[in-house]
Amino acid sequence: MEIAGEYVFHGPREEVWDLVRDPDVLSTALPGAQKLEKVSDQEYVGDMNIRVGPVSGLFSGKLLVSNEVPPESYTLTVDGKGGPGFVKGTGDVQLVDQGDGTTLMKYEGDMQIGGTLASVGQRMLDTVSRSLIRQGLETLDKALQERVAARSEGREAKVEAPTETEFAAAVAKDMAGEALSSRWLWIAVVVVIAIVRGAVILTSGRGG
Amino acid sequence: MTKKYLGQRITRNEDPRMLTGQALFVDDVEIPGMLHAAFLRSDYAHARILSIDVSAACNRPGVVAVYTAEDMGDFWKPGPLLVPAPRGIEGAFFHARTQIPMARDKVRHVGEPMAVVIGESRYLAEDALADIVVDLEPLEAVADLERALDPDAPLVHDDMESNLGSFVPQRKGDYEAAREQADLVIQRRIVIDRGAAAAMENRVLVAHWDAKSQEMTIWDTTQAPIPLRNGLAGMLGLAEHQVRVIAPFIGGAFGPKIMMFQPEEVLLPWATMKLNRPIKWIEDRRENFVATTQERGQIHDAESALTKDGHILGVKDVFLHDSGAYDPYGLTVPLNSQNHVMGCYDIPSYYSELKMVFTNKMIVTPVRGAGRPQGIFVIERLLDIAAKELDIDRAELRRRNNLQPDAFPHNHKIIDQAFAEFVIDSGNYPATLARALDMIEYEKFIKEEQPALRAEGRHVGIGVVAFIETTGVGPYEGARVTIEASGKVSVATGVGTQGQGHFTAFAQIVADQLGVDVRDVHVVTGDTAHFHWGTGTFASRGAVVAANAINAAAKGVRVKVLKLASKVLGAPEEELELADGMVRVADIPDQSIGLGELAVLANPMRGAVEPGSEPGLEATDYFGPQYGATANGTHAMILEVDVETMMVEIKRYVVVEDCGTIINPLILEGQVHGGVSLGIGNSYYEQLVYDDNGQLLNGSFMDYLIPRSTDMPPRIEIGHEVTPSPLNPLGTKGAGEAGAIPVPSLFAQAVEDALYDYDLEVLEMPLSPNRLFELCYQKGS
Amino acid sequence: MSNLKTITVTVNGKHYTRDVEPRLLLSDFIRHHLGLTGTHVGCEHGVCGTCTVLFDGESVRSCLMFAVQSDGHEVTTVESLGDIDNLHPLQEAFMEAHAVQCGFCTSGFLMSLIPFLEENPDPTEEEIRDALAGNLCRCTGYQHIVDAVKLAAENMAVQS
Amino acid sequence: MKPAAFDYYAPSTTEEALAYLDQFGYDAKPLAGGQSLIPTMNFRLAQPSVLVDLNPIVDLSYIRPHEDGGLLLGAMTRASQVERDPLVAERAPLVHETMPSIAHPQIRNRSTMGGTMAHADPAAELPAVAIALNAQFRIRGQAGDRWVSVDEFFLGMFMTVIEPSELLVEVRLPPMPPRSGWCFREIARRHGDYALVGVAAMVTLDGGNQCDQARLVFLSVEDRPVPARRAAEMLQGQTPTAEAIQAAAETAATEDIDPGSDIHASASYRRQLAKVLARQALTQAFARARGVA
Repeated sequence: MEIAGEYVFHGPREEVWDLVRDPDVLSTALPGAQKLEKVSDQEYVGDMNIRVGPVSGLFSGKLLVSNEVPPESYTLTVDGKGGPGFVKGTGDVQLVDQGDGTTLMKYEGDMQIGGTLASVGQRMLDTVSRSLIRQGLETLDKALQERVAARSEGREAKVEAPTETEFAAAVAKDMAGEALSSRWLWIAVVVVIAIVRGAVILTSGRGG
Repeated sequence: MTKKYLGQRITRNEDPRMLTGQALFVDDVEIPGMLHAAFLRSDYAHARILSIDVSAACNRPGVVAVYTAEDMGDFWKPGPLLVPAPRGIEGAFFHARTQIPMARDKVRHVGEPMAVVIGESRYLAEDALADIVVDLEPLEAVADLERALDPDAPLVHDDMESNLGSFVPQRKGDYEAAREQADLVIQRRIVIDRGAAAAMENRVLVAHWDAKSQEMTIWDTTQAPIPLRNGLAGMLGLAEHQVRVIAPFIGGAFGPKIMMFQPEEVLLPWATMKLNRPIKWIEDRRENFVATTQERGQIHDAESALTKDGHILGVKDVFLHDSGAYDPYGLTVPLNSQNHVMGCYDIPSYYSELKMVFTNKMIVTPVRGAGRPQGIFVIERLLDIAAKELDIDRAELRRRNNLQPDAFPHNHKIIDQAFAEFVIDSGNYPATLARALDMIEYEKFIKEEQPALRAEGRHVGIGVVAFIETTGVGPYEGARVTIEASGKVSVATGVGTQGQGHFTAFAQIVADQLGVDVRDVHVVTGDTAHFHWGTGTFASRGAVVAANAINAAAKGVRVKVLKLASKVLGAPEEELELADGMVRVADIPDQSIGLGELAVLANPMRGAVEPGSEPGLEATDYFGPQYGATANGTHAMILEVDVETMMVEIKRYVVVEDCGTIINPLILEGQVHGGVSLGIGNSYYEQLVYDDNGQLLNGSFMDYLIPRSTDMPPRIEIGHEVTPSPLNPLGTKGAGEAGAIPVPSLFAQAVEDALYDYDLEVLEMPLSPNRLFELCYQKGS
Repeated sequence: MSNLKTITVTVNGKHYTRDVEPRLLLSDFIRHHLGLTGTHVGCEHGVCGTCTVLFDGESVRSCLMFAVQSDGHEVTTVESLGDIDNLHPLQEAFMEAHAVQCGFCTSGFLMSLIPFLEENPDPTEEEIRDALAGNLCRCTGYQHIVDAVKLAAENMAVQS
Repeated sequence: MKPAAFDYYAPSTTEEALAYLDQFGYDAKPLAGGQSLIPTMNFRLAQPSVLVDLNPIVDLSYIRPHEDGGLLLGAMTRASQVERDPLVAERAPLVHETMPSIAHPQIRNRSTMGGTMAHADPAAELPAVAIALNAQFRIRGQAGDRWVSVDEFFLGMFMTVIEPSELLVEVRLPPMPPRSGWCFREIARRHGDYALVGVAAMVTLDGGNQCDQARLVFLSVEDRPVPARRAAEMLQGQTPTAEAIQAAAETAATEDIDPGSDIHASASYRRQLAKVLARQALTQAFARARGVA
């Protein structure tokens, strides 16, 4: 599965760089991430209890950062495994300073999904991954803006995990004004989560 | 012999049990103390196994044992090559790489077993699967047939130089010369994708080793109980008579259940001996999609050379056949494809190259049709394209090339799946074609109805496609027929039954031979305790090979009956007749004796059985055909495409089939209906979608679409032609797979005809509305 | 097994009290705990209809219910219809029309059709096909099943 | 395919159910019809540690007329009850028309009104219909009830505004204005399958036979049911001619939705289907509003 696109972050490039390399931010911004530890500067390991509606599963994953050119670009390799299957992928991420205080992120990656996830989750894979990429990244952009605001106000940034419903609600609200045809940014961790979450869908019957 | 039952629409003997829930299926077997197995299967299509840690799983309450390949010791070995490669074809080769009981060093397809948990319930065993820790090193997988032959492609089998598992060139005449002479040469690439057999019953197995009696009983959803018994006995170091394999009622099979030894079939008998407790394994539907064999994937580069008046001078076909990760079933499927390309036509020259390719996907073995639909698709598509190019009516083009009724036996002069020259025994192809055209009112449709519909803006198309089916191959089947003291007759044969109505069709044959009521004939199939010799139910052979063996055995009993009755009744044999369960002197109805009474006399409690004779009214006989009988038929359909949505509706469906002598038209029609429904699935609904990494993307009934009642034509109208086969006394030919074979080519032709204004050429199967949309609106994508 | 719940359920008019794990599927309960093996299981994800039974008189997929949910309710399976020597008219019609091949999906069809025919004693062919659409059959291509339902409707109308 | 173990509670009142949900939080799932949840559990993709079975709560199963001419549907009302109910046929004919498209009778006999909404499958029919009908949802927590408009209810794939400690207890369908028309259409690979695309349409004409209001909602195109807002705006105040309908359908398919691709349908095929279905549904709905269909 190929994933590619771009997105504008509302903050300077260095801030975006710091944000996407900060496991604390990532784990709080993404509900279900139980831990995300920095093993080294290039490697993170984490457990995530992924939940999409009734669907849930415990995944452990590894994230490797390589080809780093701060704050311009890096390559991410992810490897996640859990009861429902596995996700494996590599992506190249590029951050472009747009000169107006925003940062353009371009991303391009290829993702392999296997196991039950792949074999019974196809009906919604595309939809869910897009939807969850959107939700996860909107939240990250918020965290970014909070950091920027906190800095200008000379206070500590508050990074608080929203509840899953708040998370979704906030995203949905933000979404209302957005042009529907635009594509959303991508960070590998988020995509792993998004896809893992997205892929776990099936159902034959109807109604809960 | 009177023909009271043969050819009649006899309702089935087995139905009351099935309809009331009293028929025994394997999962109905309950044995006290029985354990349940669950398999840990690979999520990866290709990966090296670094380690498997089962300790946590072993410690889970309710888990009795967890086994991996390591635990199997010397018992671990690759399965047998079920069908060897044909010999004597110049330039041909075949590399046997058969499936293994559990992956040891590496996994080669998603679903390959890596460990088995045996627990007190299936629920608990599945819980424990999550406790097993497998360390795998993922390898690049190869799923695409052409990619698999790239020099740098990853190797499915490390010990091979490439993924090319087999190469079989066959030639008849001189195609290149024919091509030189031709007015028209058509070249196309044709792609056919995979589908599933998807019997409603998944595979199920119960293995029970009784240490005290030293007997192994295995209930198995197999199409081949006797070979399974023989093989397992050898592997387990037991005498064949210590192993009993029972294939009770089977909930549909359609090919994959002939495969042996499936990994589970090897593991359960082994484990029951180790644990000394009965074990059941029920394949679930998700497993069925990744762990039961599949079929159909091929890519053909085909061409035909024709004269301008539409006579085929020659055909060339170079094709890749997807074998999946192993090739236990040899070349049966691709050889069938190679054979059926010549179909029912007189083709003077033919050159074909079969290349069997290993991929990191589930193993391919026959599925209802077994390579034939692909071969027929190739030739029928080439003919359709030629008809357009030459502006000759499709039906007329077929008529011009048909083998004629006086052409038989016709030798196609290549080697067939039974490794003999492919000889067609009999047939009347122009007759089935003409009848089908007549039934669907072809001329009227083309000349009157279709132009009117097109004028209304509707897209309604017609298709007519002819086909052959090689059936009833050897080596042999056997049967024992016994008249019991009750006057009822019991029949035992080795083939298994998966819904074909054997309990009735076989009973009809015996009832006619012995003059008894068809309901008084009790047939046992698929139990090795009842009959020792045989091969199995495959290749549309039950009604040919087994039925003729049964007929022969029943005749043997008839001879004994007449001999004894002649003595008892004091009348010459030629004056005796068998009817209503009695033997009577033809002119004197009072002078008679019941068969039961006669059976008692034949098995006396005192006195002596005459030297040179046997006790009882019983006979065992066998039948092995000289070569396979070839059935044929023509299908025709009218369908409408909604060009806005690309949804297709089949309006009419006509089948004219010729399977030789008909034993029971009711059952035959049922077989045809079922075959057609699978064919419709193969044409428009069913496709196993794999991604480039060998992951199956639609492994459930939600996404793998089997036709429902509302997807079938309103009625399948059936006409019969009867050209009895000269190869067996009953004159039968097989009919089990026929219904499925021509449907994809028929569907393609009718869709093209319906979409006449879209300049569409269908060179692939299956289609879908989405694919039709792409073909019509997004050309080139 | 821990966590057992005691349930009392009426199956084919007979009362059963059993201890079951909450996760036990109704289909497994019927087949393996009660031994009523006429109900078959084909997919366990609610598509094939093979496991159809009546729950308080209405057709349901028994693989999409838990046995605990049947506590205090009434379940009807194929075994409640006719027996071998005395088939229900619907079963008789299935035999007459050759609507059975391997017989695996058959119970599910019968149990879907019983309430259907009660509600629609004189169905059209189209209504019949719609009613059959929730059950998969791989053998028959459905045509003989459609014929059987028509025949059953006729015969049942004559009898009533 | 057997589900993982869970604890099971079968409360007979909503209060009791809410207490369990509050106690177990995200670990608990309410079990309504179970026709989506149980297959997910059978695949072990859902492994809730607690199930709170709502089926014994008989108080939640009802279809009642509302004094304003609309309807109140209890969350545990089965789809098959809705399908057969004459009051639904009269007051919410769009719902009545939709019901046979939902899976198969065996599923509808278990599936519930509330379960379908709360599960929020973007391919489900009734959520789209609820938007077309401007439904309202009564959500109950231990602190009391709150009403949520359908426009705010669905958040994404399987996501709604219902908190884990809350239950959807009632769906209110407002009355249909006079001179209204309705239509539900979907295209599925096979009868009863999830639709490749579906659409629910509700339109109202004014005294001059012009479109007073149109609601057109797609299912199976994104992560939630999607109202075609631009198309609706285009129709408002217009005479619903074939041309106007065609233009609205094209706008709906190209601008109002952003469909995804899967193994059954590409995004562009979905747009094509959306266009065709929108045209058909609007045509039929306007005809009904005029009383000619």
